[in-house]
Formats: sequence, structure tokens, C-alpha cells
Amino acid sequence: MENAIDTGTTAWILMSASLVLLMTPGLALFYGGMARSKSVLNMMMMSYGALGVVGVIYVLWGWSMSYSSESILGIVGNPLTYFGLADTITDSAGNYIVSDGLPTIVDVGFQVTFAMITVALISGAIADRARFGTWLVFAGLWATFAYFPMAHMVWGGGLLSDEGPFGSIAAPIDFAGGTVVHINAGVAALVLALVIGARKGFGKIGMKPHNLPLVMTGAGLLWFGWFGFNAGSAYAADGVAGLAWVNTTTATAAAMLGWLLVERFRDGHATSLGAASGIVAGLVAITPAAGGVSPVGAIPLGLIAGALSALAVGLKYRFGYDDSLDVVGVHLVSGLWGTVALGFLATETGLFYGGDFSQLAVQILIALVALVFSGVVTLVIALLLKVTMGWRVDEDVEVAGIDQGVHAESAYDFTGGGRLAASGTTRESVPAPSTTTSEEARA
Amino acid sequence: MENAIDTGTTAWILMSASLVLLMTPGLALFYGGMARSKSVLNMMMMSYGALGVVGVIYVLWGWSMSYSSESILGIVGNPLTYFGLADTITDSAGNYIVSDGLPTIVDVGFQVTFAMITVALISGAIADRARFGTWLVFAGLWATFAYFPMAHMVWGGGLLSDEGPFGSIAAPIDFAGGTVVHINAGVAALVLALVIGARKGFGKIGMKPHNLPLVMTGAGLLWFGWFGFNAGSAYAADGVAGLAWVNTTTATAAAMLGWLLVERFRDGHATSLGAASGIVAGLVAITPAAGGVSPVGAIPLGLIAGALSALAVGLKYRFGYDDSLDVVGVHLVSGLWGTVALGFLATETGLFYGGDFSQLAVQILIALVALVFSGVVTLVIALLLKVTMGWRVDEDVEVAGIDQGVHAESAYDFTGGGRLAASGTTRESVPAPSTTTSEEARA
Amino acid sequence: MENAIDTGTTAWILMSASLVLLMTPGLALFYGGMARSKSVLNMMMMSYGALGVVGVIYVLWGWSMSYSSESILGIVGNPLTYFGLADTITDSAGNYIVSDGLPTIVDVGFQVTFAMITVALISGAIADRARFGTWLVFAGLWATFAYFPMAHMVWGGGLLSDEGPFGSIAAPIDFAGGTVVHINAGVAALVLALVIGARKGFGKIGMKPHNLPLVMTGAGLLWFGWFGFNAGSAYAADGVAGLAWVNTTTATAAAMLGWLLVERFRDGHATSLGAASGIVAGLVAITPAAGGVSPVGAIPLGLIAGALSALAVGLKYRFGYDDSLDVVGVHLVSGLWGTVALGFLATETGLFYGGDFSQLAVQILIALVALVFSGVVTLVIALLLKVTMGWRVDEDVEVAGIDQGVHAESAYDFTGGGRLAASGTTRESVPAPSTTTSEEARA
Amino acid sequence: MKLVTAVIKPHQLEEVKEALEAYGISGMTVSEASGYGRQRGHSEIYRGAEYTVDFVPKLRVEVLVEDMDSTSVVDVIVKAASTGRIGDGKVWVVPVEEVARVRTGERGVAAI
Amino acid sequence: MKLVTAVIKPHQLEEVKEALEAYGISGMTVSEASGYGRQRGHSEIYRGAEYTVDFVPKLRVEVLVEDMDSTSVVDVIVKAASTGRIGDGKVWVVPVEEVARVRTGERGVAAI
Amino acid sequence: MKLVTAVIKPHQLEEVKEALEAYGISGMTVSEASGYGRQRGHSEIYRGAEYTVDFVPKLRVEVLVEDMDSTSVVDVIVKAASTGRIGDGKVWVVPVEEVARVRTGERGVAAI
Ligand SMILES: Nc1ncnc2c1ncn2[C@@H]1O[C@H](COP(=O)(O)OP(=O)(O)O)[C@@H](O)[C@H]1O
Ligand SMILES: Nc1ncnc2c1ncn2[C@@H]1O[C@H](COP(=O)(O)OP(=O)(O)O)[C@@H](O)[C@H]1O
Ligand SMILES: Nc1ncnc2c1ncn2[C@@H]1O[C@H](COP(=O)(O)OP(=O)(O)O)[C@@H](O)[C@H]1O
Repeated sequence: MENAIDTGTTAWILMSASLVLLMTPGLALFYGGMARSKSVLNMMMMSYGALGVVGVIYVLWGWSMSYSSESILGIVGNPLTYFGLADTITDSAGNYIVSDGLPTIVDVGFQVTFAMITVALISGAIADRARFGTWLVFAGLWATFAYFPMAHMVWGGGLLSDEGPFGSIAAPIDFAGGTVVHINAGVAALVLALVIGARKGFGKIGMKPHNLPLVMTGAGLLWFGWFGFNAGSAYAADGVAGLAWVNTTTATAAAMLGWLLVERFRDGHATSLGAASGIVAGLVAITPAAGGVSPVGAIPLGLIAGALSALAVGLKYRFGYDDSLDVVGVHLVSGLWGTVALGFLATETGLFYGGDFSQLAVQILIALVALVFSGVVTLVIALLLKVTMGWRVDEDVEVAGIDQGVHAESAYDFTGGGRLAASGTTRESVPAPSTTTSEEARA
Repeated sequence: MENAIDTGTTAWILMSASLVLLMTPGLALFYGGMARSKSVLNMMMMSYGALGVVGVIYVLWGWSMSYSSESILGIVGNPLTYFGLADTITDSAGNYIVSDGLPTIVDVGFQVTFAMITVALISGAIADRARFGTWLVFAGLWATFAYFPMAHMVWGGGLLSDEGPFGSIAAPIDFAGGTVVHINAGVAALVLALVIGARKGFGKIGMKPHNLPLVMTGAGLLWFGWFGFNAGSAYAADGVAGLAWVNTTTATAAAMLGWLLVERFRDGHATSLGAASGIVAGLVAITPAAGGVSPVGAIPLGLIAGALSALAVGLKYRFGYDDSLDVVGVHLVSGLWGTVALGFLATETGLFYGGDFSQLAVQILIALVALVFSGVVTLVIALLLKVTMGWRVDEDVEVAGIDQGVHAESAYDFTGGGRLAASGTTRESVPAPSTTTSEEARA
Repeated sequence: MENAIDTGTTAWILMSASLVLLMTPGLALFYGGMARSKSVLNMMMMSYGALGVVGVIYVLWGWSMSYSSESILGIVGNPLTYFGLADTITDSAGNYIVSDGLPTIVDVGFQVTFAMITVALISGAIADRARFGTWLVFAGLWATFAYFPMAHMVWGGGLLSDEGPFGSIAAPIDFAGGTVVHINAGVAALVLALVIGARKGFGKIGMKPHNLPLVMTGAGLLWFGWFGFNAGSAYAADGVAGLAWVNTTTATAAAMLGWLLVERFRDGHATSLGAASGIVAGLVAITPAAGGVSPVGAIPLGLIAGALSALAVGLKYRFGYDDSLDVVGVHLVSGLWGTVALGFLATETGLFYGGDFSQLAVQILIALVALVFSGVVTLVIALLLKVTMGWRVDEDVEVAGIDQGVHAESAYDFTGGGRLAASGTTRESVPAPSTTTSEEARA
Repeated sequence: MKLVTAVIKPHQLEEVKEALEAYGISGMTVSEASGYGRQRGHSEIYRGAEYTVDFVPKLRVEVLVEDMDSTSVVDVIVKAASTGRIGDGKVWVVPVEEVARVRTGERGVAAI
Repeated sequence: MKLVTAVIKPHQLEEVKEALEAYGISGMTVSEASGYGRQRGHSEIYRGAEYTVDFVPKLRVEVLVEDMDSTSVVDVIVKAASTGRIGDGKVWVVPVEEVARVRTGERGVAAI
Repeated sequence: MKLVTAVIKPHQLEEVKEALEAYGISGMTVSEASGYGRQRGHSEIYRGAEYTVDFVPKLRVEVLVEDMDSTSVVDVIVKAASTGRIGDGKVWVVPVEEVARVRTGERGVAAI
């Protein structure tokens, strides 16, 4: 460890951390706008809840489990090594610990935001029907047993890193989190959707987005925040960061066009929800590849991601799993595609650039390991919570709206306060919990 | 002054200034969403108005009153020293003036944004009922006579700084503005609410938030922007900035959980408004402490801030002051808590870290001085405006909605333009002011 | 070219690029909120479509046409020189190409965002009535034949740069894009509005903004993003960037006040739409001048910009062109004012600072060239598309709402999903395009 | 049976509801409406262009009552809804031939 | 007295209002409604799933008139609301037994 | 002719529509409403202050029918709208003196 801080790199990673933090509120908008007006708050609260839970546990044991020098079988770091960020911030002389020009505490900030958004991503699969308390507990458990280990395996020198068993075939490439974030969250979403079950009326009654300008705003903020995610993952303010930045933009633009083209030809109409979804699909696909492909290579990578995800979102109706906001179709599918596409498009080792099949093989292998690992861990946690706390709210609450039943709020009141909704009287609340179901009889 | 620019630090402060500027539009969303749909525009306009007025006066006399080397009794800087940023940007040779690696003009940009948001914060106390012209004048006067002096006292080498009278007990800690921003604005809010009086129907008719997704978006943008506020206050891209960044996130996450826990046990429901409010309470509380506590210390600091503010927002009903959007409960209470908590949690001098009572004593003293100073100055300005311009809009306007009466606008029209609202005809406006009250008789 | 990266500058330009990218989603909100609720999605889609198309073509031929060292008559760069960013990213040794401390690939990222927002700006003139496919094609053609040449002429060493014919009179000043972006887009907007024609009912039926909080949010994001635009255009993290930052804020604050003052005296009411519009007018006007005036000079520059644009938005009713969201009144007028104002206010060469008329003359000249060039090119493209693809949607679609007719979506559904809008049944779509006009007869 | 329909100012709903409840009627159906009459609308101004909004927000209250109650209910509503200012609204009574309660299938007066 | 209710296309409101005003009637109550009939709804598509929206937006206009005016008012509305295309709507007349003006307490024809 | 008005739970609209269609009636006008009756509203809590919302969302369905259909239509609606729980709503019938179709100007039964 050299002790000289590179202030430019530090500035960029401080900023990148801030950008990635913003992604979670951005996701809350993206998801919230797709929910119905009677469940938008719950949808947003799952993202904000992830910020709360992960924000606390990360400094306690998250960092240590991800980046402890004491690896447990290459799968996870020892949570005690740096528990509470011990020995992480300053050295014994009181000087900030610096690595490659970056104070380690800045890196902690950057990393916590990745854990937050990954957990939040999953919530899109379980709109309108999950107990909020169970979700918060899930967030803590899943971060601990699925996310931190994956981060350790890929980025903390564990099994899926250069130093792992596949490293001898080719160095696995996951620039900014195709496996750790998107495959991980995508699989978890699928498992949760299956364990929790479909909403009443899924596939029969219309469940259309209630506020598409929110969805588009969310997509815009995600794009903006993703520059921290991808270009920040260069861990320096340099040419690689610049390349990751340009690739992120190019692939995302192409993916938007890819999604819109599929819609135009299949449905007759290019939609705004399609544009927003294409943006996210492109961002997902370029995540593992942001530093490893050329901008020209980013065009087909994005285009295909958009088209693939546009086709994949229909699968849930065919197979009957209620992945409400298409986490599987977008994150799992484009996450897999981006990870595997590197086998073809990696500028040094990809098939199209003169490489042999080894990169492709390694990319498929790490994707598979991530799939299986995340699938098993999520299944165990999800079932455990099902039999203990329970996942579903009452059917009455689901029908009347989870915002009202669980959060005792309604998202909107456009009647001006002098109209119906305010015809009640205000009083300071008393400790006794109020009844909020709407189906009970008066007197 | 050394003349070498540290480009990394400069990049980070340029960015931090941009982030803090964004906080005011973020606040406008946070506050606007909590207002009713008939007064959301006025609510937002008070924030935007603060941007306008402070943006102009800061370069004229604000910077000089805050940071002039000619201090007037340690209370305020001479407004003429750097009037219009004279001798602030370049030296006589035409070179940019640089201090600790940072061009001073960048620092000016960073500082103006603090003044803007502080003024805007106050407006939450006077929703739905204040004349817009009076508010604009108040913004200019309050910035001049309350904010600039406080900034001078705490950060400009004045009475509340190390060099002031309390410095001999212990160096007062206000990393990013617990006293200057939050106690200052919180007291002003209380005073204004009392001077202006309660809204018609306060405590009797329901005045619920009209758009909670806006509130949550605002809270998200505030969190994002606050990284500039707190981590930017390190005035460098270094480990301290990193520590401030991580503490900001940890305390905020904990405060959100603290607020939600109080709600869950007291009211039976954890709400999205509670999550958004807890975020802000945490951000407020960590502001003075961001560089002075450890991430593990930031957890209880945040948790307690969230819980305290969740309990404090009910006080206005008990005492009957209409602090409409709870500036007192959130900013004053958590601002005081964060400032005082340093007496316990400051990693070097706090009671829990082996320090004696001197830090605690100093923290209480600076909080008290801020309370009294801001209270007196605000009272004088508020009363002056009451007898001259007048604070309240007509009761008719308040009832029909201040957006319509004062701004001649309505916030939303979801009927599609071909419906009722557009059944009128357009014509170019004529100089004569139009009547916009809805209670007048036709012919 | 020196090969040493300045990481601070690189961090700042990476961040600036991200900020400018965010401006386009910000613009989508600003414009979308001003549209009616039946056309907000189409309005936003025109901005997002610009992101998609320009994002792809820029890396193919946009960069080369703007910055190729092989200039074609000083008007445009050779698109083949750096086609697909060949020879732009790394040198033959595989090292990142660096210029003035900045990796060129970072500069590419910064530049692409300017092209995106410029194209998107134009769409404000053609709300509610343009075919989406035609718009996408226009976006590509206009970027290619109007934007890239203008960028080349002004910034790429072409006709309007120091090295051009006017350079001998005085060095033309366009710090961040008064000509390239605002005059260019403003003229294009006027031409498109004329070629495409007015909406049915223009000037007769009310077409008021449907969501002003969105408009204000958009203005806030634009201000935030514009720091990248203006202070990023210093191409360094230094005092000039700081000056540009402060000028941007000061002029914008002043312009907001200027617009509100005109409204208060002319109409009797200061409006939130006026504040948002004043912000944008100020940002436009300071764009060419951000590095060339003093903060005190920025006050009148902004104040007059706000007032001028507030007066100019009424012209469309007088002359009968349906520039729906006032691109001409805001961007063209304030863009011209800002460019010309430098003749007076430029701190070294302006008339008020002891300069002679040469700066003023040159500023007027470059504005005129930009006007004519953009006008002619846009007219050719617009007419070409009119006779080939056609610009207008069916009148039925325009009346029922372009969101429904073109995108087969509706922006909002506040009825809770269990009400009217969802009374239909869901089924997976079949390839046959569905009928979405509402006027057709059933059976 | 009769259907009493009242168009009232939005702020008076609470008082009308309480007055009806005091009279002994505890069911009603309310919907939002826009009224046009002697009461003026208002003007709005967007970028200098003035829009006149001719309609004012109202609520439309419907109450099914027994024949003998109809006159008193009109009185009760008129009293509760009145502010004495222009635009207070109208109340009217229409004959009803049949009423059914959906839940039980009851008909006639029992269904109210 | 009579209550004339008209379900019309939203865009025709202005013309109906003007026609009624020309006829001498300057009070009415309007509310938003959704109509189902011969006129088709439309389809929307979200992530490839198609939603059929069966209802079309309409406005519901209510006008209280004196007995003798009711036929003419129906004529006036039919004429003003007509575009000649499917979905133009319906007008119907219901007998009214009593009308009251809230502000003044006036009853009967004077209250209209 | 008669006007059958039904206040129903929002979720039952689809079933009511289909039942009416099965009966042979394919026109109706629907609007949003808020109901007050035996069915309780709910509470909301904002920063610890509790708000009671007394009204529950309902839909208001209007169907013009021929005299002879009115009883059956009431039956059809009651059956389709019923969930057996409190708050299922009301149906009532009002006499109609005249009906006109705007598009064609037809009057009477032909206009329905
Ligand atoms: N002829 C009418 N038919 C139906 N509704 C009417 C009629 N005249 C007035 N109204 C309703 O009554 C409301 C109040 O009427 P208005 O003439 O403004 O005041 P007032 O009844 O106090 O004289 C109007 O806004 C409208 O909703
Ligand atoms: N039987 C009915 N009862 C009530 N309203 C009806 C009825 N039939 C039609 N309507 C209303 O009239 C509107 C127009 O009817 P529709 O059949 O579409 O066209 P048209 O009247 O031109 O033949 C419908 O949207 C609906 O609101
Ligand atoms: N007297 C009434 N007049 C008009 N509408 C009524 C009346 N009573 C009830 N309603 C409507 O019927 C709905 C259901 O009534 P409620 O008393 O809650 O249940 P139920 O009819 O099952 O006993 C109410 O929400 C209201 O809309």
C-alpha cells in the first residue's frame, strides 16, 4: 500500500459512490411508476428499506464479508476481520489507509451502494403483495448470505476471480457486476416470485403502470447513476473510466433502439415503457463489459440486449410466474447476455477479436456458478421466511391496496384537500393501531 | 496562500457545489409533495425564490459578509471588503487566487449553495398562506442578517469558531452546518410560524400530503445532494471526505429505521412519509458530525435522530403552532441532537471516547448561541415585514388555494386538455391584472 | 500531446459528461410537464429518442465529423478519419491518447452529450403532432448535417473559430455553445414549427401545462446538469471552471427574477412556469459567456435574458407559428442575447470594459452565420421528410391524444387499477397491430 | 321513494354529512362535478397567455329517501350547505320507482 | 320542472355551453364519465401485454329547466353536441318534483 | 323508458358489464363516486396524525332501458354486483320522459 492519495481518482470515486447511491431512489421511481397507484408507495418503500437495512449492516459486517483478507474457502470473507470497519479507515498511526491512490474508506462508500441497489432490484418481482417487515428481514439476510459472498467471490479475490479455479482457463471478466449484481438479483427475483406466488388476478385483470413519466424519470436517473457504477468501477479517473463511460452510453442508446424496434414490428407501436426498459436492459448488459469492449462493439451488445429482453418479458405469462416488474426478463436475461457476450466481444480475448473459446467458456462458467449459488441461497432464505414470518399480506389488503393496508397512506390526493379525502378530521394518533381495512362493518 | 491548484480537490468541490445546489430543487419536491395539490406550486416557488434572491445577493455582499478578513466584532464580515467578489477571483497579476489547492472562486460557488438551501428550508413552516413578495424580501433580509453572520461566526473565524471565546474550552465542532444551517433555519421556522399564525382549519381539517412519490423523490435527491454538503465540507478529496461520506450514509440509513420503528410501535404502521422524513432527520443530525464520528458511532446518532424527530413532529398540535411541514421537528430537533451528540460521540474528545465534559459543554454553548441569535434576528425581520408588507394572503385565497390566487396557475390538469379545464379560450394577456378569486359574482 | 493524465481534470470531465447527459431526461420532464396529459409521453419520447439515435451515430461518425483533423472547407470534419472512434481511444502502443491531461475518450463522452441535448431541445416546437418515426430520422439527419458541422466550425477549428475568417477582427467567444447549441436548436425549432404547421385549435383552445411540478423538477435538473455543460467547458478543474460555475448560478438566479418581474407587472402574477422558464433562459444566455464575464456582469446578462424571453414567448401568437413550448422564445432569443451580450460584457474585450466594437461585431457575425446555416440545413431536411415520410399524425390521433394513437399508452392511471381503466382483460399481444383510434365503429 | 340530489361547494360536504346524520340518514353517494352558473370561474396565466376556467369545483351528493322525508332532507341540506355566497348550489328531488340493496336483494324502503 | 341529462363527447362541451347560453340557460353541472356503447374503446400495450380499454371518455351534463323548456333544450343540446360520428351520446329527461337554491332557500322555478 | 342507476364496488364493473351484455344491453355510462353507508372507511397516518377517510370508492353505472326491461335489469345488476359483503351498493329506477340519440337525433326507444 502506497500512502499517496490521488485526489482526482478520489474525487471520481466519491462522486461515483454518490451516483450509485442515487440509483436506488431512481429505481424506486422506475418501479414505483410501473406499480398501480394503490401500491406505488409500498413499491418505493422496498427500495428505500433496502437503503436502510444495507446501509447499517454494511459497515458492521458487509465490508468484512466482502473484502476480508481472511477468505473462508474462497466463498466469503470473515465477518470479524473488519467488523465495524475496524482497521479499515486509519492505520495505527492515525493516517488514512490508502490503496492505489484511493483511501479505503472511500472504497467502502462506493461498495455499500452496490449492495443497496442489488437488494432493491429484487423487489420488482414481488410487487403489491409482500409484508414489509418480511421484506426488510429478507433484505438483511440476502445481502449477508447471497450478496456479500458473491462480491467476495468475484471482486474480493474469491472463487470467481482471477485467482479462482477458472482463472487458469482465462481471467473471468465482470467489470462492474454482471454476475454479482444482475444475475444475482435476477435469479433471486425468480425464486421469490415462485415462492411467494402470483398476485390475485395475475394474467387476468389489467395491471398497467400508473405513472409512466415517473418510469421514464427513473430510467433517466438510473442511466445517470450508472456512470458511477460502470465508469467508477475503473477505480481511477483515467482512460478506462472514459471508455467505460462511452460504452455505457453507446450500449444503452442501442438497447433502447433495439427494444423499440422489437415493439414496433411485433406490436405495431414503440412505447415509452419500452424505451425506459430498453435503457435499463442496455445498462445491465454493458455492466460486465464496460471496460472490455470497444464502443463499436457496444452497439450490437446493446442492440441485442434490448431485443432479447423485449422478447423475454413475455415469458412470465407463458410459464405463469408473477415476476411483476420483469426483473428476470430485464436483469437476468440481459445480465446473462452481457456476461456471455464478452466471450465474443472482449477486445482482447473474445472470439470476434481473434481469441479462442476459453474466454467464452469462462464467462459461461461464472454465470452458471452465480445462477446456482444465488438460486440455492435465495430459496433457503425465502422458504425460511415463508414458514416463520410469512410473506403475503391478507388478500383483502392486496385487493384494497397495499399502501392503504400496510402503510396506512395513499400516494396521491389531487382533490385539493377541500374535497372528499380530507372530509375526515385530524387527530393526533393514539398508540392503539388503527384499523385500515375497508371491508369491515361499522357498528 | 499557495498558488498550486489541486485539481482533484477542485473537481470534488465543483461537484459538491453542484450537488448542494440540487438540494434546493430536491427540497422543493420534498416540501411540494407534502403540500396539498392546491398549494404545491407556491410551496415549490418559495424554494426556487430562495435560489433567485440568494443567487444574486451572495456575489454582491454575501461572500464578503461571511468571509471578509475584516470581521466586525466577530459577528459578521465587512460587506464592502469583497463586494461583488472584488479581490476574490484573481490577484493583481490576473492569476486565480488559490487557497489550500482550491481556487477561491470555486469556494464561492460551494458556499452560495449553502445559503440558498438554508433559506429555502424555512419555507416549510409557512405553507399555503404567505404572500410571495413578502417571502422574497424575507429571503434577502434573513440571508443578510441571520445566515451570513452565522456563517461568519462559525466558519469565517468569528465568535463560534476555534478562535472565539469558547475555543479555550474546546474547539467547537460543526463540520458542515448543524448550527449555521439547521438550528438557524429551524429556529427561524418556529418564529415565522408563530408570527404568521396558523392556517384556517389547522388541527381541525385534514391537510394531508398530496403526492408522496414526490416526497420520496425529494428525499432521495436530498440524500444525493447532501454528499456534497457533508463530504464536500472536508474541502478535499481525501480520507476525511470518505469518512464523512460513509457516516452520512450510515446515519441516514439508521435514522430511517429509527423513524419507522417509532411509527410501527406507536401507530401500527411504518409509512413512506416516515421513511422520507427519517432520511432527512438523519442527514440533518450527521451534518455537524460527519467528519467527527466513526461509522459505528453514526449508527446510534442516526437511530436516535430518527426516533427523536418522529416523536417531535407531534408537538405542534400540542402547542398549537402551525409549523406546516415540521421544520422544527426535523431540522431544529435533529440539528440540536447532532450538534450536542458530538459531546458524546466525537471520536477524539467525546465522553464515550474518553474525553471530558468540555466538548459537550462547548457544543451546548454554540447551539444555544445559535438558537438565541437566530431567534432574535428572525423575530425582528418577521415583525417588520408583518407591519409593512404583510405576511398573509386573503382568507379567500387561502381557502381556494394559493396557487390559483397568487400564481394564477393550477399544478395539475389530468383531464387531457380537451375536457373541462380547457373549455375556456386562450387569449394573449393584457396588462391589466386579471381577477383570479373564485368567489366573486359574475355581472 | 502530452501523455500524463490530470486525474482531477479527468474526474471533472467524467462528471461533467454525466451531468450533461442528465440534462436530456431533465429536458424531457421540463417539456413533458408543459405538454397535455394526453401527449406527455410522446413529448418525453422525443428527448429519449434523441438519446438513442445520437448515442449510436456519435461514436460512428459524429466525433469524426466534429473533430477530425481533416477539415472539409472549415465546415465539417471528414467522417472517415475517426469513423467508429478509430485512432481516438488508444495509440498504436495501446496507451490511451491524452490531450491537455484529458484522455480523448473522456472528451468523446463529454461531446456526445451536447449533441444529444441539442437535438432534443428542438422537439419542444412540435409537441402533440409529429410522427415518432419521422422524428427519429430527423434526429439522425439533423445531428449529422446541422450539429456536427456547427460543432466543427466553432470548436473543431473551423470557420467560426479563432482560426476562421472573423478571427482577424477578434476571437469569437462561444464558451459552451450559444451558437452551436442554442441558436442552432432555436432556429431549427422555428423552421420545423413552420414546416409542420400548427396544431388543430392552436391559439383557440386552451393548451395548458398538465403538470407544473414536473416542469419545475425538470428546470432544477437542467440547472444541475448545466454545471457540467458550462463549468465542464473549461476543460479543467480550475479557476475558469469555478468562474463559469458561479456565473452560471448568478445569471440563472437573475434571469428567474427578471422573468418573474415582467410577469408581475404585465400579468399581475408571478408564476411557477415563469420561474422555471426564467431559469432556462438564464442558463441559455450564460452559456456562451460563462467563462468570459464577471459574476457582477452575469447579473444584468441574466436579468435581461429572463425579461427578453418573457416578452418573446408571446410572439408566436402574433405571428401564428405554433412553437408549442417556446423553443424560439427561450433558446433562440436568449441564445442570441447571450452571444451578442459578450460584445458588451466580455471582461477583456467588451465595450463596457474598455474594448472597441470588434468583439461585438464578431459576436453578431457568428450569430448570423449560425442563424443562416442552421436555418437552411434544417429547412432542407424538414421538407425532405415532409414529402417522403410525412410529419403529421392523423388528425384523429392528434385530437384523441398522440400517446394513445402513436405509443398505445396512457401516461397516468390514478384510478387504482381496480377501476375503469383496468376493466379490460390482458392478453399477450399478437403480431397484428391493434387498432387504437377511438373513433372507429364496433362491428 | 325519492332521490334528492344536491350540488354543493366542496368545503360544505362535512357539514352536509353531519346534518344528514343528525337527521337520521346515514347513506349517500358523492361524486365530483364542475359547476357553471352565476359564480365566476377564474383565470390562469401560462407564459403570458391567459386561460379562463369557466367551471368551479362542486360536489354532487345523492341521497335516497323515503317519500315522507324528502322535503325535510331538502331543508336539511339547504341549511347545511349554505354559506350565503354565490355558488352555494342547488338541490332537487326526483321520484324513484324502485330501490334495491345489492348485498341482500331487498327492495323498496327496506333497501335504502 | 325537468332535469335534462346529456352524455356528450368531451370536445363538444364548449359548443353545448354556448348553445345553451344562446338559448338563455346559463347554469349547468358537469361531471366526468366513461361511456360504453357502439363506439369502440382502444388498446394499450405495456411490455408486450395488450390491454383493452372498453370505455371512452365522456362528459355528463345536467341542466335543470322549466317544464316548457325541456323539449327545446333537448333539441339545442342534440344539435350542439353532434359531430355525426358514432359515440356522440344521449340526452334524456327526467321529471323533477322540487328544486331549491341553497344560497337563498328559494324553491321551484325561481330556484333554477 | 327508465333510467336504472347502480352504485357498485369498482371491482364488480366487469361482471356487471358482462351480465348486462348477456342480457342484451350494450350501452351504459359509468362515473366515479364515493360512497358513505354501513361500510367503514379507513384511517391514514401522516407523521403521527391520523386522518379518517369516511368515503369508500364506488362506481356509478347508469343504464337507459325500455319500461319492460327495468325490473329484469335491476335483477341482473343486483346479481352481478353482489359479493355478499357490506357495501355492495344500491340500484334504483327513475322514470324517463324522453330520450334522444345525439348523432341521429332519434327519439324515444329507438334512441337507447
Ligand atoms: N340550471 C342548472 N342546472 C343544473 N345545475 C345548475 C343550474 N344552475 C346552477 N347549477 C349548479 O349550481 C351551482 C351554483 O349555481 P350559481 O348560479 O353559481 O349560484 P347560486 O345558486 O348561488 O345562484 C352551479 O355551479 C351549478 O353546478
Ligand atoms: N343504454 C344506455 N344507457 C346509458 N348510457 C348509454 C346507453 N347507451 C349509450 N350510452 C352512452 O352514450 C354514449 C354513446 O353511445 P354509442 O352507442 O357509443 O354511440 P351512439 O349513441 O352515437 O350510437 C356511450 O358512450 C354511453 O356513455
Ligand atoms: N341513502 C342512500 N342514498 C344514496 N346512496 C346510498 C344510500 N345508502 C347507501 N348508499 C350507497 O350505497 C353504498 C353501499 O351502502 P352501505 O350501507 O355501505 O352497504 P349495504 O348497501 O351493503 O348495506 C354506499 O357506499 C353509498 O354509495
